Amino acid sequence: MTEMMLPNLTPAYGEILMALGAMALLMLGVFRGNSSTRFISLISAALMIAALFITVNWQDTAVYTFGNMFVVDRFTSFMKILVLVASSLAVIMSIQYFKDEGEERFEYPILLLLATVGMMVMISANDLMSLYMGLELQSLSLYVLASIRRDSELSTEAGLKYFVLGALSSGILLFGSSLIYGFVGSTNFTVIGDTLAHANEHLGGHAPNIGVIVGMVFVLSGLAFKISAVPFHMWTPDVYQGAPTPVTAFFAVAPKVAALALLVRVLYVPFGELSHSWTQVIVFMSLASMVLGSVAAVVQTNIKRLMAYSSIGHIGFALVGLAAGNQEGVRGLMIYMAIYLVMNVGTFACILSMRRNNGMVEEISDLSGLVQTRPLMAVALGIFMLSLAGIPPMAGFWGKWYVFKAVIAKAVENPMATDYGLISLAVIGVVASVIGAYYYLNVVKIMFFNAPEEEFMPQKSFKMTAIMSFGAALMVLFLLPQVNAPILEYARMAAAALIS
Amino acid sequence: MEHFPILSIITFLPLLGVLFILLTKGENADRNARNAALWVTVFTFLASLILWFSFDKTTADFQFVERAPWLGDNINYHMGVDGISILFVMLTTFIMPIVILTGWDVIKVRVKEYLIAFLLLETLMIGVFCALDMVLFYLFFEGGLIPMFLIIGVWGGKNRIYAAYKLFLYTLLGSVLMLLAMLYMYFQTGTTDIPTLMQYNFDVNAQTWLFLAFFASFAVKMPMWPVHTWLPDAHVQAPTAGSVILAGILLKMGGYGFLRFSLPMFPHASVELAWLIYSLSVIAIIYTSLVALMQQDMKKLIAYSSVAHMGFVTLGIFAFNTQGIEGAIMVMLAHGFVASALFLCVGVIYDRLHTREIDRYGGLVNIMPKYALVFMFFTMASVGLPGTGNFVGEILVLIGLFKVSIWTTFFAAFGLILGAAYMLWLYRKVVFGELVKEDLKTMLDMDKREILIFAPLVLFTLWMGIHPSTFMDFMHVSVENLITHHQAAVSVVVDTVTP
Amino acid sequence: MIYTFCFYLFATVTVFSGIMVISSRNPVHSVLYLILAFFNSAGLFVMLGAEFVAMILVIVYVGAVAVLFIFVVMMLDIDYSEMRKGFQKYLPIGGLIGFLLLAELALVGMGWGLSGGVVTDPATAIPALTEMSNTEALGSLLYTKYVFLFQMAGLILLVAMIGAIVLTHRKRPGVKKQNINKQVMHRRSDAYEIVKVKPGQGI
Amino acid sequence: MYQIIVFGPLLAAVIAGLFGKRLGDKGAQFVTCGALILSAFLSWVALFQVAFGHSVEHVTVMNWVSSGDLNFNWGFKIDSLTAVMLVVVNTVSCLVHIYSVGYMSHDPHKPRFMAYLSFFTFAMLMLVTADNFVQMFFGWEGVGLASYLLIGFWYKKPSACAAAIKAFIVNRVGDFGFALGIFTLFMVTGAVDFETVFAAIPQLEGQTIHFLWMDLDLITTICILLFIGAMGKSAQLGLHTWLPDAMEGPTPVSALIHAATMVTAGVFMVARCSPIFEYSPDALAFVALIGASTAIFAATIGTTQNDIKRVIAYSTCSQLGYMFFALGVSAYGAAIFHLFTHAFFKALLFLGSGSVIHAMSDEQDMRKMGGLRKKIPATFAMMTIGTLALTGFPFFAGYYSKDMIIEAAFASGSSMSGYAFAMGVLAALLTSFYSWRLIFMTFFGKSRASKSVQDHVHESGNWMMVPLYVLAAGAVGAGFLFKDYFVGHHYKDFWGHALFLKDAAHNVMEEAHHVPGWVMAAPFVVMVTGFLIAVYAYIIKPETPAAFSGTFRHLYNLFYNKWYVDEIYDFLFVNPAKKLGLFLWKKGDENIIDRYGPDGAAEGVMILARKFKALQSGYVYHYAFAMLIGIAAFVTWFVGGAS
Amino acid sequence: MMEIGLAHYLTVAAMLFTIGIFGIFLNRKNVIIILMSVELILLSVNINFVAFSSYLHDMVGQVFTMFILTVAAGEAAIGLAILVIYFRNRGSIAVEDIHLMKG
Repeated sequence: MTEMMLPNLTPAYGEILMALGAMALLMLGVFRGNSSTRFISLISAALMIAALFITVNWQDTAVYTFGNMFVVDRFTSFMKILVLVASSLAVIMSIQYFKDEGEERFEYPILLLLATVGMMVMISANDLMSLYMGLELQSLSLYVLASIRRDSELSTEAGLKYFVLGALSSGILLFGSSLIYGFVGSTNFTVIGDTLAHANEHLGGHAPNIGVIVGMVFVLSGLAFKISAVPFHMWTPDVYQGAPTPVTAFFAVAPKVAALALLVRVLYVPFGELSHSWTQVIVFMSLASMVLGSVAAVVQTNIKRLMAYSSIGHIGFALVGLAAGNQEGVRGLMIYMAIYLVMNVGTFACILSMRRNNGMVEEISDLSGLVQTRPLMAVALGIFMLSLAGIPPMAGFWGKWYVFKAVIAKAVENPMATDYGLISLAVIGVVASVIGAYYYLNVVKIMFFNAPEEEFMPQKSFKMTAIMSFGAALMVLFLLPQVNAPILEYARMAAAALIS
Repeated sequence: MEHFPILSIITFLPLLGVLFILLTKGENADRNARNAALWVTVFTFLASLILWFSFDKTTADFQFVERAPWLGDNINYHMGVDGISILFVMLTTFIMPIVILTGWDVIKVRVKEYLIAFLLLETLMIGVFCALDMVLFYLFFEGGLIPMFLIIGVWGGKNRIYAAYKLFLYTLLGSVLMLLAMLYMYFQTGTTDIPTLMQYNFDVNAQTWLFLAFFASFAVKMPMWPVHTWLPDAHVQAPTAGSVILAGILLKMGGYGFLRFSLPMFPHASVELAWLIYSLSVIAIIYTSLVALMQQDMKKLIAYSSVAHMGFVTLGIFAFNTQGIEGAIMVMLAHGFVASALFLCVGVIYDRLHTREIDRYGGLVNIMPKYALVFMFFTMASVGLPGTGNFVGEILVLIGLFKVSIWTTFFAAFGLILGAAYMLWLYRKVVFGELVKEDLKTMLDMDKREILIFAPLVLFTLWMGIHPSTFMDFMHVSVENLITHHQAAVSVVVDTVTP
Repeated sequence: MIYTFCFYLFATVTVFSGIMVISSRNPVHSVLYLILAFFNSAGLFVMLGAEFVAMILVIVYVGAVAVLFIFVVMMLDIDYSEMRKGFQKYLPIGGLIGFLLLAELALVGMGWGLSGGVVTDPATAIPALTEMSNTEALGSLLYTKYVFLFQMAGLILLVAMIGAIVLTHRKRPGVKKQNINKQVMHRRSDAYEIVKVKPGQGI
Repeated sequence: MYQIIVFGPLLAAVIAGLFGKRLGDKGAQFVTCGALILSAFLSWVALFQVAFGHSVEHVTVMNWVSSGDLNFNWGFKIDSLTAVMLVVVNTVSCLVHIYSVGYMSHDPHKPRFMAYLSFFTFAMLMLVTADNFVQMFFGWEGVGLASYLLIGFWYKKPSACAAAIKAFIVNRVGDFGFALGIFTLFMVTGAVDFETVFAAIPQLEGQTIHFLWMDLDLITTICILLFIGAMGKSAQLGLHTWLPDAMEGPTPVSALIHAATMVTAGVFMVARCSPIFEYSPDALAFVALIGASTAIFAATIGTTQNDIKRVIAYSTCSQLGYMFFALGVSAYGAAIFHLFTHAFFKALLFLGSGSVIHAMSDEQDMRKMGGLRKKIPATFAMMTIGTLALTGFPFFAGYYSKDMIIEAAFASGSSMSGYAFAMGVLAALLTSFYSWRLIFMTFFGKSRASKSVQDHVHESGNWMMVPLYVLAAGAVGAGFLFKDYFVGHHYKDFWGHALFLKDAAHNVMEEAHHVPGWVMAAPFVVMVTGFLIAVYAYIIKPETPAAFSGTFRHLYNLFYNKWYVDEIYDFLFVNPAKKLGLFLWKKGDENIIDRYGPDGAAEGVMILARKFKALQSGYVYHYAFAMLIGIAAFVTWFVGGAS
Repeated sequence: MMEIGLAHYLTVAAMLFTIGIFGIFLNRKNVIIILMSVELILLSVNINFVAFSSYLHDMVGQVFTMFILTVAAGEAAIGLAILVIYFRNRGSIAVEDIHLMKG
């Protein structure tokens, strides 16, 4: 072993910073106890922001390191920015909540930080092994976070369900990885991709080995669990409802973005050659998610559960972009997730403000007449709901616009052979969005049309109000080229980085 | 943007009003908000008069064009008006002050929000008619649903929630299909620019699907039979001002859409599927007229009559000739005035007695002669009496249509008889007769504000009926151009398909 | 021949233990079967030439994880008599789907071959035993090429640790604990107070 | 000048209508009457300028609509036909205005009434002066509106409101045909102004149009469509039902609108369209058929009615039938002539009956009258003059015009001439009978009114009587004075090109002068017969009618109930429309469209949502199972697909 | 079938995998069994990896197995921790009782 050189660490500075920071903060927390939670939280958020800047500055072409297991390119940068923004906001949003609940735990921000490291590794993974390790770092943290209110029956039940099913999904993913490894002979994405391409080229019309496809399906299913796509979605409502609200807020965005990024990379880099096969799976998942997410939410009364179904539906829409199987689709997916992030964080900021004297409330009916008691919050939440519903001119519409644009483009690429599968996907998708609009509107209806109920306690944290207002403003102002251009442009470059 | 961005100013001026209203505080907040809203809408109208007077009627090109990069990928902020859309812009800016006045002292709760909703709606409605980019159009088109949803839901009647949902989801369902079609077109042509797309020849098979997708949206918006059922509910539940906007302007978006998209962009499909439009329109006219005949609720009756009138609009548009299309535009404009006025008429007595049930009224002429006169005028206008704008529109539509399909005209004209029947029946039940009901005896005749609201409507209805050229001169060139283009496109397609 | 025999022995016992893990009435038995399964799998690993992994399996799994399971099973005072009802309810349909999956996976396994799309000259080939033992080979890779993953594993274990503590560790109010710091820092002045008492007045 | 004639009444109407309160009753009456007197005067001037001066005036006021190749103006075409109509309309209208001052003296809404009347006059003038079909349609509908307003003038009476609506709607049915006729004309000629259209017609002869699953002769179709409009307006058989009901309006209205002017619009229109009708013998035959049938049909009903105004209304209906079959046999001049004379004597009869009603404290039932001869002699005299004119007593106006029609019918070679002639003579018999019946029941015998009413019977004031005198003069002299111009030797000079004859050599009017003697005598004979029957039945043996109606109960009921046309219409159209409306609303909209459309979809979504909710059971093993199913399905899909 | 090939190992792994999954969804009473089933699944994966590693002559499979084992240990720890607190709250670890949240 002569070449005992240190691998190139530059691409992973963000992760390293956060990991080291987490450990330092952990020590601080151990010595200072739970009273330092606020401080640790803020530092965690600061670390994330710092990591974000490190990530943002990475504008070069793809760089591989750690034996090609870790990749950094524009795509990872984009997704990492999303994850970091979501995570840091989740940390910030949690401060007041745990304080009010009297359950401040300094481990909370640290776990969140570590989970975020896991996500960043996931995003950068270029090997089945780094994929798995990142995923598990994230998942294990999330299991703990879900049940962090250990005296709450709901929280522990959520943690348990999440754990059991999460472990099963990891098992499935691993089984798939093993098949891929066995049938291709490598775990590295680039190598797998090259090998399959090579095989395709040389074997002519031969179908790729069924083992690879089955392996891929398993991996895909494992990842589908993380993004809660139907039929691997069933944990979502229960966990969202049971987990403490800030945790749910975190769950709703960052892990989804990370897992989706991973899914995209897995599908395009190693299995780009098999796109014909995985498109079918993705189309099914996308369809089922959109329909289920839209329909099942109609009868929900708990707003966190509602958001769970909503997230299922949204993942369905995001997958539409993936189903398109082209660069445009990936771009749409990224734009979708960026907008989804703001909508969800904003919505949860509102949900976290739903507090009365006897604690948090989370029934939709508690919002009754909100516009008269807390107009600002009502308007903000209204905007988020409309945006989630995808009603123009809110930003949520643009997310849908870009994914559907991609799928339509793909469906009609060749005018002779219009892909009716994709067109029906688009049609069912928009119909599902109409159904979905019903329950988002229901929230608006309750806030605006119904008679007011007991007022919520005023939101003490200025940060929350700021997140709420800023998010809402962003949803509307996405229209302006000054706001949307950077996102659109960056997403384009990011997608181009992944798919040439 | 090499010149003064007048269209953007008109479009977004109402938002300034929103800002003012948000800033009003204190005891007189409501009053100040009302004044702010009124003045802003009046200013918007005055600003739109600049369009009116500096419009060049001799060209079919889009005028006052503004263009700025927006979303990249060839999607631009592109505004402009031609001889067709300018009329709708004017209609909108004209109706808005009236709408604001309508709710002047009727709306007592949440006044500021109420006004904000209407001002937002105005921006979106003007935007629809000015937009020259599909995406921009869609944005305004759909965005209008939000304030309308709130207007019905917050200030509406008993069953307002149902109505608001029905309006919203129904329309949304229609337009998402249109959205897909737009995406298809965007992909096919690489642009969403409406003037460019109007020149593009889409594949014949694709046209059919695209047409149907757009049709889904516009048919719901019109509304055409059998997707009309949201309209009566929405009208009945909406506050008077909401009904006025709905009948006056929102319904026109469907017709405008047909003119702006369906005809020029899918000429072949529109010809192929004209039979569908004809059948649905004719059914709409007869069916809804018959239904209107049996209504017990004034607003519902007028709502059904709107459906019937919109049937004439679609018939006219799909006659594909000058008379038909110009007539359709005239019907839309006239209906904008007349249906608005009729809803206002209902509103006048609703404000006094808080019921819209026809049977609760009777003999109003005894105590409200001014009201009776105004109501009579608009009843007659709605019936399509010559001398009113409706007549000009309807006769043109029918004349145009007659050239194309005698049968359709036959049935459509039949609707005129039924139209007379239900409107006169309504008028008789409400206004004529002995004044026997106790609670009616104390009702006051229209006050100054109400007269002020009605006067311009009466004036314009007559103006349109007697000297329609004022309005029609704007559209001639554009409509002619539309038809020429349409015919050329159809013949091209036929040429390529036949061999 | 002996290889075949060993394989079938280990394989059969592993699968049997697996079945027993999920079907035993008593969780303690399940754990024990799990341990049996681990042992036999370790046997299979050895047969495949992966001694180190086999060893780890026995040491880490049997020694740590399985024992942890036993601890927990014992700790949670569970009423076993209530267990194991309704197992059969979903068996038919579940079994059908399960066996379908199994059959398919087996079918897939049959299709393996060193041809076509398979990388035939691996980047990290197993060195010949003469050259380097399995353990050595693993070690030489683990801290060089896979140091990144190794660090990640460390983080994961850290999370596991934090998680376990966060969730289960709690301060019991009644329990007295030794606080060394406090003891060391203890000063006389903390315990004593010199009070000058004026005569005749008392305290 | 023509602007003043036409727009004067409009201005008056607007002033009286909008500012009636401020002007006061007197002011409104002054303004409207003044305007009408001026118009009437100018109309006579116009008649002399145009008809006797042999000129045709074209006035374009302004462009109305121009859309593509469709272009029409607000404009006047004043030829002899128009001039005659102007005179009729304005004269009668002017007299009615004046009459109304007296008649409506007790009504609280005088300004409104006067405004309506003036507005009506304006609309009627627009109709007759139109130089294109659309403007004619404007007037056409305008008079419909005015008629509606005036019939419903006493809005408190439910029957008046119902009658008003009925009038409007039945007229709309006619307008429907008229409008379709205009559309067809535009389609085939590309224009709607009279000049162009008429010029284009000869080229269209023999062309067909596909309509009603048939290839129909183009011109015949156009004519029949136009004629449907005329039927509506002129209350011809089938669309006549509104006219008797229209008597709910104040009597001056009946006189003006429902006797003298509006109802004759149809006749005017057909005459105006003679250049079209002439090219379709079938259409003319149809016109004649309907006209003749109406004449006899209305007359039969007239014999049994007891309401004094209704009798006259049916009489009007019947007389309009005469006019139409005159048109139908190409005797346009005769038709217009009868229109002209009829305007005088029928207005006279109506106003006279108004005077009677006025005298009888608003009683209209003849069975409660009687013996008024002595109490209101002037009215009696006027009514008698009117009756003589109506029945065609020699040298009265009706004699010239009606006999002319009957003779023309006989003389024409039309396929309908025999029928028309027979019906005309028969109707003349009935006319004579019911007219005299009216006179006898009202003015002769013993009074059957209550005591209080009898005490109040009085002659009307001068505001009412003077118009009667003027009209009576017309009823006596109009026929004699104008017969040469309208139907006689000066026919061609007088009409110029206003009335068109395809075969100019074959002039029916010319030939009508040369019919056999018995034909000439027939109307007179039947008139006398009718008179004698009436004398016998109502003076000599007053119990005869009761006995007669007893014997011929069914026939009597048929006539008395107006041949049950209203009931048939109710059964055929009105009730089904209502039922269908209700059905479409409740079943169509609510039970089908909404139920399976939006509500159904919503319900479906809800059901599905509940299913999904049930699937989300909360049990981990269900969740795991779902994942297993998913995986197994995907794997099966690919493994199955591969093998 | 005398020669033991890769397919044999894969079949054993597949059987274990299936058993593991069965354990998760057929089990009604005891969450611990589920955790053990997860371990079975991971074991099956490990068998796969090692078998492939051996037949591919590639170390990566074994390295992967190492990491899986490590992670599995951590996973088990956390799983059991959650189980313990759950039991503290509810006094039961019967799978059927875990349905406070549903719908």
